[in-house]
Amino acid sequence: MPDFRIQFKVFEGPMDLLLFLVKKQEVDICEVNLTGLATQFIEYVELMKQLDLDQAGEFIVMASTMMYIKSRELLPVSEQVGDDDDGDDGDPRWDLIRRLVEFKRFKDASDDLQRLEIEREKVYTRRPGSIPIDPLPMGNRLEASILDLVGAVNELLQRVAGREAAKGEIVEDRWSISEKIVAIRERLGRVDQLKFSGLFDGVRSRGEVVATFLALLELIRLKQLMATQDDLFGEIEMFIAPVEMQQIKPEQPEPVTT
Amino acid sequence: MELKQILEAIVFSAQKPMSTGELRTLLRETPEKLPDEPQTGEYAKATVRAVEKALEELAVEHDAADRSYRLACVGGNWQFVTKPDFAPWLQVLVGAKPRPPKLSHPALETLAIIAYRQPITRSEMEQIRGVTVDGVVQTLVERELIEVCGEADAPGRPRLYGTTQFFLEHFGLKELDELPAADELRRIHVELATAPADDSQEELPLDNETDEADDDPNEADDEDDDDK
Amino acid sequence: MELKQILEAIVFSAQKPMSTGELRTLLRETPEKLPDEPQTGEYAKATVRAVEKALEELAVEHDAADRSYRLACVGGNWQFVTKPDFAPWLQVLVGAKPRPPKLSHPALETLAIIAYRQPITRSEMEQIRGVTVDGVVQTLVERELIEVCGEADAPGRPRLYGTTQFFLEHFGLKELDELPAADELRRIHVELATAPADDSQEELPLDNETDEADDDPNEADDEDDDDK
Repeated sequence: MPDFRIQFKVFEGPMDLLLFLVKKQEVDICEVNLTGLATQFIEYVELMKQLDLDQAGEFIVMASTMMYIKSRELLPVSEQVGDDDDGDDGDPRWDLIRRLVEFKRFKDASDDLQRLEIEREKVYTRRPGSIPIDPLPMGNRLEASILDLVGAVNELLQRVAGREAAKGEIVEDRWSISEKIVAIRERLGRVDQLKFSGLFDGVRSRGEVVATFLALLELIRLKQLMATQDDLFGEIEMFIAPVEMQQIKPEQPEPVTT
Repeated sequence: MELKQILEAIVFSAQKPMSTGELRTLLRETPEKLPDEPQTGEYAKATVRAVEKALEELAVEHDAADRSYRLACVGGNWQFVTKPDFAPWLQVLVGAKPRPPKLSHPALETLAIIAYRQPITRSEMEQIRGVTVDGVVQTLVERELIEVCGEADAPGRPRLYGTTQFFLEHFGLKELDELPAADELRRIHVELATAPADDSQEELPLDNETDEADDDPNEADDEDDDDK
Repeated sequence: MELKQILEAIVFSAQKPMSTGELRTLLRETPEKLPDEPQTGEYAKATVRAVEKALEELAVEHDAADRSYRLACVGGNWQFVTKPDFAPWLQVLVGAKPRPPKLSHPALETLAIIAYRQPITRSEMEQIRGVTVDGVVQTLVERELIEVCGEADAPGRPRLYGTTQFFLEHFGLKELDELPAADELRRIHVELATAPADDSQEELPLDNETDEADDDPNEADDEDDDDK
């Protein structure tokens, strides 16, 4: 007897109980022995009344339907299939079966929903804290800053490296910074000023680019050379600094004919 | 540059899921707002359909790439989501998801009825479930899973209920048609409504299936696992 | 499940870039915090080296996949970033510039000097730039691109400045050695100081050509476009 009490608490209504009873018969819903089902259902409801359980109202309504079905002493359901001339619609048997089928489907559907709910809980949506744009290459920032010069140099280096790779030859890296210092000074001796971009035009190897650039930086650092810009984004131009501004004279290597 | 790639980059970077409408608007507005980026003009006239198609293709590509994440459409909004296998680490990383308590069985059952038969009145729900649904319906409304979506053309003009956008999100569904067995369950409504006497024949073959579907929810889970 | 996939899912979902150390900690803590997920134990003992290797492999995979985003290590922290081509749309998406205003020209110059020559004093910067740098240095400190990193062993013990972690992030660098031509440029100081006149043996027939110097700065730009 106490198990019944437990069972009642689990059933969420008469449909739930009916479905449980159908399952106990272990047959297809449409093959279920309705009379037996009705008998069992009424027994349960009687028990509920004895146990004085709440929420029995819905069960009692259903119980009256079951009693009506029972009282008609129905034939087994299977024999009724296809025999729809006397209007299944009003037949409480069919009505009940249909409701049971429908109810079971929704019960299954609610299991599916529960499965989806559990699955969804394991899924995390990407929500980046900020918009992660790849940092732009430095060369795309302000023109004519030292960082941009560096960026430009880097591009040159890559281009030269690509050229070397394409040719399949490796240019021997013989350029030194001191040589380039001399070369830049010489060129600036011939022209008053020189544009930054012009410095690298004939340069052939990565080593040479680096040497040229470092020479330039060093000349600027030693104030032998001045870099100016007409405007913020203008091309950098270089010229020899007035002698009095020059601090150190680097040792001059042997000049070379050009 | 392809439309597909642009959409991917946007959905990838967005801090919230994006609808095709929002994506299209963004494509249209970008050249207007950034006249210095002429290359963006090319994509300004992409139709919603083209956007949708591109996203669907992307989702297929990502599924094929079989990474730890995929592109998903939930409730009409596109988002990148991780696959369930990695949930433990992400739970430790971002903390457990702030979710209200799981839905009870009666709530889930009622919700299933509403989801498949919407718009639906309270008494129609009760007819199927065989019990009153007042409390449950209120809970579902409070949880914003369902909402009143009209009035039935019946005595007393009872309210009609339907599921919300949040319902789709809560269950990770793209649209209502993605509900499991939606074609069967949602069609029944029509059949019953239009030809109530008709379905005694049709019911039988379907019943076999339904009945054999025992209540083991793990079966479906296993199948899911195979997909991973 | 592979370590690689787990790391991918984590970096993918994290709201901030993740260091290898943080990732390793997360791998170790997950089975401790979630004893119900025994499968996570397997990865608890992954070494920093293993994590790093996995991430590097992932980055290569993503590069090969050639999507609109890639896995990048910025300032030692791993994150997925979208490629620059898509910046216009993302800029409109957030409704603002994705970055603070660009650094001024003098600020960039000073920053470059500091980056390549750190640690460096203010007067050394001024020596190179030929103007005072007070305001600029202050701006750079406020923008957290540089910071005081010591005192010079000189009269008045002037402060030494160096770049910050944020500097690396701002410029998308993994480490200082990734500065363009960093190895050569950062070494120059030493070379010049120790052997300034060392290498006068040979001179350059190339200088002739260099002199012809056409000033077309667009050349580099064109090549840039080809890369895209």
